[in-house]
Amino acid sequence: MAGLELLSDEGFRLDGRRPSELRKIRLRLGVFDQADGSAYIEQGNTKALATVYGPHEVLGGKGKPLHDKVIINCQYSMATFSTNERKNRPQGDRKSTEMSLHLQRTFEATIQTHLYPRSQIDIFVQILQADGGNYCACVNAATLAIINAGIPMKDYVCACSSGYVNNTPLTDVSYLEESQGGPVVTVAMLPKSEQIALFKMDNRLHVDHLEQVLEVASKGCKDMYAVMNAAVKEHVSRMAKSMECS
Amino acid sequence: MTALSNLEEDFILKAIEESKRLDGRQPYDYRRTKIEFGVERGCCMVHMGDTRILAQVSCEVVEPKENRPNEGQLFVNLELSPMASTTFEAGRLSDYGIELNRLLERTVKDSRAVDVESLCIVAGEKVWKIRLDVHVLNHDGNILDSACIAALAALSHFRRPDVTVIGESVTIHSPQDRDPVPLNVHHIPVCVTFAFYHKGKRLLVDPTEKEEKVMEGTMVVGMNVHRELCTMQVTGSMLILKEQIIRCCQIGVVKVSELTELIKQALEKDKTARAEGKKFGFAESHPKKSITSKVIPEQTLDTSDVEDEVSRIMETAELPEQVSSKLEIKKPGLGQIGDGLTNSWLDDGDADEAEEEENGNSKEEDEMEGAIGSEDEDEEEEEEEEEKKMIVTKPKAKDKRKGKSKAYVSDSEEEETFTLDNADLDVIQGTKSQKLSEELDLTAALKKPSDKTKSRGNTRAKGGKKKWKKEQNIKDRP
Amino acid sequence: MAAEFKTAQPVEYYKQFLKEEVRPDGRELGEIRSTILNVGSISTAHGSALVKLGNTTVVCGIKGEFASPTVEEPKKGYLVPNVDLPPLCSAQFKPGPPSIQAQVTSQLVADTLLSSNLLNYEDLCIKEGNMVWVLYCDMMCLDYDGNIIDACLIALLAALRNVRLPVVTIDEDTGLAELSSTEDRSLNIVNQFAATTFSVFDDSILLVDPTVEEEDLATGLMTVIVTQDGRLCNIHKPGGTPLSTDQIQDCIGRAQTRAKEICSLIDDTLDSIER
Amino acid sequence: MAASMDDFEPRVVLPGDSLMGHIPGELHGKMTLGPGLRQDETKIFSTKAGILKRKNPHTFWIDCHQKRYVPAKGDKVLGVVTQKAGDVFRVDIGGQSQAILSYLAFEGATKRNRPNVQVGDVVYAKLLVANRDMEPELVCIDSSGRSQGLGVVGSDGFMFRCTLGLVRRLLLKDCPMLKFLGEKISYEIAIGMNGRIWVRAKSIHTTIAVVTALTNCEFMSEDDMKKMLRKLVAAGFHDSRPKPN
Amino acid sequence: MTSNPENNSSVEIRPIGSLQSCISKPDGSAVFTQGDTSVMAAVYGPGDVKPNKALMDKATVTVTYKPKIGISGVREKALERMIRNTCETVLLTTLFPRSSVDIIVQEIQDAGALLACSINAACLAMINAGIPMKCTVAASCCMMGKDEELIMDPTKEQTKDAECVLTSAIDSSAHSLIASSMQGSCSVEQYHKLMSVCQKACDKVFEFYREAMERTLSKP
Repeated sequence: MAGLELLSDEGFRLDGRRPSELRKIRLRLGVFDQADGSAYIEQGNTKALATVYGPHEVLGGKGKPLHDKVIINCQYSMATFSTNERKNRPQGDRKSTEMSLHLQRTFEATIQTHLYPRSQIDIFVQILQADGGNYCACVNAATLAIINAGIPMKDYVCACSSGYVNNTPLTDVSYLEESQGGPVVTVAMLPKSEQIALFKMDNRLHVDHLEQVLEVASKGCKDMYAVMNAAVKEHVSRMAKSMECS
Repeated sequence: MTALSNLEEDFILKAIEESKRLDGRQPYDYRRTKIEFGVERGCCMVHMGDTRILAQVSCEVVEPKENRPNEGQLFVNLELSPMASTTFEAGRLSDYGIELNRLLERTVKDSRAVDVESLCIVAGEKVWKIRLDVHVLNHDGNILDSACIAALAALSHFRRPDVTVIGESVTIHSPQDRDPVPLNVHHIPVCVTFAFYHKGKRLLVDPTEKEEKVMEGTMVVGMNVHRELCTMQVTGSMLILKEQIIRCCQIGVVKVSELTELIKQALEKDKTARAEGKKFGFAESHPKKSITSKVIPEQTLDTSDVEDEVSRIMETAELPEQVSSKLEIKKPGLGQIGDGLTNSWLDDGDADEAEEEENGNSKEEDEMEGAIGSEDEDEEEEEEEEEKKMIVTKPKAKDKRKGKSKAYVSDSEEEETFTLDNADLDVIQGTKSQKLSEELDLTAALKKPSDKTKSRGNTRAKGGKKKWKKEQNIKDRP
Repeated sequence: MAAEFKTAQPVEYYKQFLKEEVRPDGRELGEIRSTILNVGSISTAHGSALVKLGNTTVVCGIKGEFASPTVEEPKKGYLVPNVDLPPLCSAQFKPGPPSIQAQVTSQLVADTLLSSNLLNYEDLCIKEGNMVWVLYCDMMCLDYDGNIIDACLIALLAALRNVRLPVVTIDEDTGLAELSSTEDRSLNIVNQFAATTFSVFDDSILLVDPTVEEEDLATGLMTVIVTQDGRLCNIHKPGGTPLSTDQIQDCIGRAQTRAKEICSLIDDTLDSIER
Repeated sequence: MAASMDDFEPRVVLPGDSLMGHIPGELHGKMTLGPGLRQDETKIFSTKAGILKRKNPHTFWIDCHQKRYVPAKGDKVLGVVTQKAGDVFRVDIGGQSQAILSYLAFEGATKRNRPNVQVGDVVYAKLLVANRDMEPELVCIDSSGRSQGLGVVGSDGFMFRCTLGLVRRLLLKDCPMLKFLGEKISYEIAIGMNGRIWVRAKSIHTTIAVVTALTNCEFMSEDDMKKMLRKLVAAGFHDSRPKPN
Repeated sequence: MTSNPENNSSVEIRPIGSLQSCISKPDGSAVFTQGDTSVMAAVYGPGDVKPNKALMDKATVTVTYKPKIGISGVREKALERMIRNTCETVLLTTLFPRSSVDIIVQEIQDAGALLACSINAACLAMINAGIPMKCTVAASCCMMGKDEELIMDPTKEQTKDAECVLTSAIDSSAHSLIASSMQGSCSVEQYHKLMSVCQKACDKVFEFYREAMERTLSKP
């Protein structure tokens, strides 16, 4: 455990946050013109960019068109400069492929896939700077990008991670907290219905503490939702305004 | 190919709604699970219903990674063998394969089930690399749970060679020398897979392949007997609630303790069998009663007539003929035997270099420019005549062709061989025949060998040829 | 007409010839194409040889490098054979990773080296447990017209005989190896061998030294590898038409004759440059 | 002829066995060779491991436990519709390639009145064309245009796969298995020569029981089968009102 | 630990065992054991073939050999080709044009004579799958030690000090040689001796096939 005190006696974390506090979030919708939808998010030092293309006709070798729903194609990549040591392969290694798969599953469950049979939606997510909670940042960015693209979803999908240190659950863990070997729970959730689209946990956690940690993560998701929703509303009203003006 | 029909799908779903399964199990029951060990250490086979997994642990000494100089390495590899299902391709990992690999890696490696620090031999220089190969031999659903059992059982069963370090010298003891040592397995994480149906209302433990095909999604709970969660994951395009996750964990606790007990018992059984010197290994665990199995004990072969047989063969066999083909050294570092068939490579020049070579060598000269006199040409024509005579056995007469005949064309009606004439004679540039280690001329060797040597040499490369003709019966079926 | 017949009915075409005990290229059934050997043609390699067997052309270059020996055999150096069938030698080989045939041939060459006791690997030792020679033997096919195995082995053997390794001294103080620029030594080849490949046509007729066409039509292939003194080194038959013991004995006989020829070819060719 | 019947005993043969010794000499040249037998010039060889059997003095074949189906003309098979392509359905019947089934090969189907068949439906059909060089072709009607029980199999019930040997045994006249099962449980069954069996009983529970019983009897003798069935029935897998089948 | 408890006298072969239909998915499967050496083989086919691999006049036969440790390399490719050609020789591939027969061979345990065991396992799996064959094939391994003594079906330990190890595959109809592979060297006479012992051992395997099939088919 390298002897790092993740939680001070006063109950503060290394970066000065309280256990249940999210990192500072900055986000923007519609950052690119090229894509059908795009969004950029910063959660603390984790920075992610998502772009959405589609729905369009099925292209490339990614399987045959499905007769009853849309194909969702996700690609997760990490910029070579996003980590401390240079990353040789931005994508295609086992971990990135796993991440792409998870993203795909998450959005298959939340996008109204039956509306676009025989077509395809591409979601590309790029991590520019990695500081923990990569998956969460990706999901949040992708959700915003999908909203920006105007693709109907069941609800927002918000993701948040949580950890567990000294009998205290922590919200939105950073890289430093992740790498100390403690448990990390990641949840992607539809905040209104509290349905979980993706859930994963790594490292060891006693089963009795699970509920507590899960609770904190879902609280984090809801907080995330509030922030995202506000941003979307602001974006939409700005759009509406500009339309009125024109 | 293996797609389920609508009625199968409907039936399975309806059965699940009534809490019934095709094989008569209850929703939370595992199939019959059997763990066997091979004769080798670290080799384990798991049967879970019809799903079959083989795991093998091996080790080697490697240099540690730079950022972890005092830790050994654990490499986990799960192979979806094409044996298990036609949908699995050899050599390439599908998305499904990567997902399973990562889940297994997360359960076995990231949960620190094996103590990697104890695998260090000399910090920064030599550490053990433990390799875990898991092969899926038959796919009837729930690969992950069975792979996880096989992996952990194999790791616990494995013994690595003992090592002593004195100063800088590292001695790896052979198994005869010193008993191999087991790995330090801290805890045994086991995966339990739940399949969800009917919008998450129904769940099944240990789904079969058919059940997997109709499910909405799975939840994997990796846990050890101390009720510590090691990995958890919900996948599939479905939505579930927090309560369901908690419920799965509770069921998982029970299942994990059952499975862990099973692994421990199997290890114990193997241990006592080895200690008591009884037979162990897969061959012993074949179900002997089954009519599909058959065992014949050691047999003795009667080899009394082998000698006779050998001497018969040796006697009837004709003695190999003496070396009869002509060997020729054309110039230093360039030799040739046989002249049966020339090659058409680089034959545009058709340099009769042997000719030149011979002339050249005898005259001991550096340059051989245009040294071919008319005498040679006459000789050549004679040879061609001779050659014709020699090949009368061939079905069709050879058709002489003037000029360059390129890649050997031949057909059944009109066979063309290519012969030499004036135009074919070319001159190669002078070759410096020098002492040792000189650089020899590649181009010379690549040139077409002489056709002419045929007649000049005493015998042709016909070693053992006559017999070949005689003894082969040539079929001519329509 | 004939060319069409050959393209449309290659088997029938061959049958017509073989009925007359001659092959379409004019050879008799047991006849081997002419073999040309040229050694030492590549001066950048420590040893090299070029072999032409009819049209099949293989060049073998051997480069020595330093390596640390294995823990089990601290005194032994090693040979690393590799057969390369690049796209330039035939249209049947595509660019990219080595074809299956190249891999299989490499493996056969490696096995043959192992089982023939061709040289004493301890000769390759520089400093016990620390440094040995590893000889990379790369055989590259330049023109592929069948019977690659025979050609590769001749090239390999001749190249090995041609190897001259600089004498190495190890500096006592620095522990560094120094290459002598004047002194060199050759390898002590104990045991020479040669391969003879047979193809079976139409489950009945044995042909020696098949061309690529004959290989394609063959219902079976067999390679007999024999040492100079007539001992068998390998009978490699990767499936195909079953052969009786008598047929095999015939092949062995033919291979023994061939091995003597090849060995004297190599001897004489090497002698010729060592005058 | 009758005399030569006598000394024939069904026996186990392996691929490559010459059958000259087991087939009476006078029959040579005028017999029918069934699956698993091959003639090479004058000799007859087996090509599969199985039991050499004979029906009327002229017909010989080999019975074996095979899983993979090789389409044969006239076989009734159960297939799954995998694709609608133009005027045909593609149907997976477990052979090396998919079979084709025309829209018009259903009872009462016309160009206007297309049959209601969806991808994923199970059809019970008869092989009209089956040879090694052509795609197998199915029909769901007989030569007079009647369905004769062929067509789309209803949406309930269950279809499972088994070996071809089991199918052949079940299709024997007076198959003891089906008969015995029928005495205790009432069920519907459709048996495809391609190793697929569709079963429907009154409830899901009993359907599962029938499926289990049928799959288990692959390697069982008749007595074992009866024992197993009794156990099954004792375990409560029977209808309250047994009906004659 | 790995030293083998079995002690072969020169002309004894280790116990042979088999289990057919050992896995449910493939069309045919078998485990073949010779002493502690154990190989599992599975056959799919005749089945669907990729259009680019289809042959117009016969079935495409592929063999995948899976080593137990690590991924397959050059050695495995050589083994694959050997097994493939051997199987193709005995299969009646012309009966199934434009189809594929896929054979997968998995090493379960290597205690000597691995290639022979692999070929036997593949053959038994093909028999089990009921794919039409010209005849069956059996392989055996025989070695000659330092002082010319013959050891049949040697263990891994024994092959370490072998002068020559011969593996040969024989067909059941003409008892001719289908495949052969050799390590080490021997004289021609010694070769024939090895070969003829191998043939005898193969006969035992053929007998074994028959007995195993008789047993499997004993309950019709």
